[in-house]
Amino acid sequence: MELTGDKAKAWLLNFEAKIQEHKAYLSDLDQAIGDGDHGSNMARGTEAVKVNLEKIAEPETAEVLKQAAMALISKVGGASGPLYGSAFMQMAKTAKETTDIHELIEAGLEGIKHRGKADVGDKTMVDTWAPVVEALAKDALTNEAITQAVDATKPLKAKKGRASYVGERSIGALDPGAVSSGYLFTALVEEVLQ
Amino acid sequence: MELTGDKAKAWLLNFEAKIQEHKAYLSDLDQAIGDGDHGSNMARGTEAVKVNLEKIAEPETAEVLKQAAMALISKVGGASGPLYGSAFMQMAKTAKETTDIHELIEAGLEGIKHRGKADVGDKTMVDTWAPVVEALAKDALTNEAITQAVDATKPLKAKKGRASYVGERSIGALDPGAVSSGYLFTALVEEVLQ
Amino acid sequence: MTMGVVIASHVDKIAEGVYQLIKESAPDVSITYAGGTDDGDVGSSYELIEAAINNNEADELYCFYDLGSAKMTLDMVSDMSDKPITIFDAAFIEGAYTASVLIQGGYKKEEIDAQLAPLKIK
Amino acid sequence: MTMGVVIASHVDKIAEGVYQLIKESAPDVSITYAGGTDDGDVGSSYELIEAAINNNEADELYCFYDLGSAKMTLDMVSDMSDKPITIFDAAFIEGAYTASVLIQGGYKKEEIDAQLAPLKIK
Ligand SMILES: Nc1ncnc2c1ncn2[C@@H]1O[C@H](COP(=O)(O)OP(=O)(O)O)[C@@H](O)[C@H]1O
Ligand SMILES: Nc1ncnc2c1ncn2[C@@H]1O[C@H](COP(=O)(O)OP(=O)(O)O)[C@@H](O)[C@H]1O
Ligand SMILES: [Mg+2]
Ligand SMILES: [Mg+2]
Ligand SMILES: [Mg+2]
Ligand SMILES: [Mg+2]
Repeated sequence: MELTGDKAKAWLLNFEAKIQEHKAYLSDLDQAIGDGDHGSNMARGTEAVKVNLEKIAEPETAEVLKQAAMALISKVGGASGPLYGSAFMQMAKTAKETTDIHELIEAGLEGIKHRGKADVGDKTMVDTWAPVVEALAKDALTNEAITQAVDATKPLKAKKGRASYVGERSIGALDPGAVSSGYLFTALVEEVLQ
Repeated sequence: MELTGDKAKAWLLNFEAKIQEHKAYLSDLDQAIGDGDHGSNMARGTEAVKVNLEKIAEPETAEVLKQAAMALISKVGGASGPLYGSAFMQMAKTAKETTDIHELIEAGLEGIKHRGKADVGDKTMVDTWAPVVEALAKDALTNEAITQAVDATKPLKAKKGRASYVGERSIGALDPGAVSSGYLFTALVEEVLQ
Repeated sequence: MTMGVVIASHVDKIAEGVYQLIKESAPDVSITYAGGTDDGDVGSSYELIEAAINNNEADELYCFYDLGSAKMTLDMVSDMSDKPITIFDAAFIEGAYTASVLIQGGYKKEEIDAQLAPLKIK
Repeated sequence: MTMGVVIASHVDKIAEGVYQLIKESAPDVSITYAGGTDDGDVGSSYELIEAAINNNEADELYCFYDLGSAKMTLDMVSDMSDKPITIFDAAFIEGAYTASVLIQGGYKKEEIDAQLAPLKIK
């Protein structure tokens, strides 16, 4: 499946809407095991993405992804800023070679891993991205698969980011970045894959 | 030799005058191996000592020493505050038992060591106080002995306080706290021992 | 026994800022702070540190400091105080953050001490 | 090759305060800082950290950060910058103070790195 410029833009605007809708929930999740700002961070960041994208009249995939990266890098303010920012920056670079969705999201995952040094099982957004990449490889990304990946962060003990400070006490809580990544991929299913 | 209340007061007022006179020099010494505030710290502290002592009409040794301690503890603002403060507090306590100068200064040295955990040779004020205590034990405290102790801090490498950060580079410099302690004991010679 | 955190810095802005940083992740922990001299200069103040210790609502206090002379002042205040006070020679901000978050998480003293041990650098 | 220090904190007051603390003992070292988000909230800002790196007059930079997300932002800026930049996983204030004082003292890179090694806690 190809990610055209128009679809990329629709995807990210849908993501923005979902983040705004669940802003308080994301911050509540972050309050439990972090500092309680993931919702407002992502709301600020995706709002800036929206502003950047609305300026683009004829969207081109790499440019859309790059504008999203720049907005997230400069406006999020938390760890999720450089992480999502690196993901979209890698996707933008890759989009110059291919617009295949699986390859793009895989590049995004590499960007996150490069920046945050987290692995699968560390209870971070990587735990959403990695199974999504696998599902996309088999052309089998569904909302159920996404929910399953997100929920699977619950029993994990956080090993990266602020949640790692609470150690054992992070067990049983959803990872906020995994949840916001879930919205990103639900938006992808809605705007691009369906 | 006994430290009467009047002599104690005269001693500390003389010390204050010496500190004010050499304020800039003490700060310069501290700029070389520390943060450049020892002169202003001690000036502020001894100024407060003076204010406290001037309120005492009939000086009593323990009370004079205690007032000095309180002023130094609350007004110096640098490491020398708790150090000189602990010295005078120990002296004030000891003065309830004896006003023998050797025993008082020895108690002061113990106060400094308890607070700062420094030993002889660490390039601190202890390197002035320790030889002074020895000289007092032999009733042989002179200005020469004081100068010799102070100067002997030059070749040492700082192991405590801010100067310890510059390590090797502290070698060759006088320790500011050793120098200010030198003034304290020169004032003692002038007002009490002579 | 509730546990609280005391922050002692040489600079008023650092103390306030560390408080701000930590409160976000430990909103229910009693955290008090003292920074700089009475006049707002760089240094430490017996009165301000004493007030931070007295005003802390917890039964038992974990204290963190930036440089050695704030430790000596903490020591003096601690000698005069009845509260159980532990002064940690840990990385200042990282130690205070770790302790606060763990107290917020309801961890026991032994567990907190174990987490702080690798942060000891002074 | 002159060496400079960059301070990156999650809080503007902490960054300013650390600068104030360090400048007293390292008046001749180029020290720049960035704290908080663009809006002055707790967090980190790419623009502010980039500016702190660009505005530092030294040829080679030693960077210190308080919590991990400031490190990631430093990392990103460093990827984009031509200056030689080392990000130290050292105790934040203690590491920045040590490095600055040693640079002020004219120590060489190897000696400074050796002094910073025991402060590594992240
Ligand atoms: N090193 C890391 N690698 C991958 N993801 C991380 C890492 N650190 C944090 N995260 C993600 O970032 C989320 C928190 O983001 P946010 O609250 O915006 O930042 P902050 O923790 O700086 O306040 C976490 O829930 C986690 O998913
Ligand atoms: N641990 C210590 N034990 C004894 N003396 C010390 C110690 N630390 C510092 N000093 C003394 O304090 C002096 C510095 O005092 P000052 O400049 O007023 O404080 P600060 O270093 O906090 O700025 C040093 O020159 C040294 O003599
Ligand atoms: Mg957060
Ligand atoms: Mg945050
Ligand atoms: Mg000083
Ligand atoms: Mg000082």
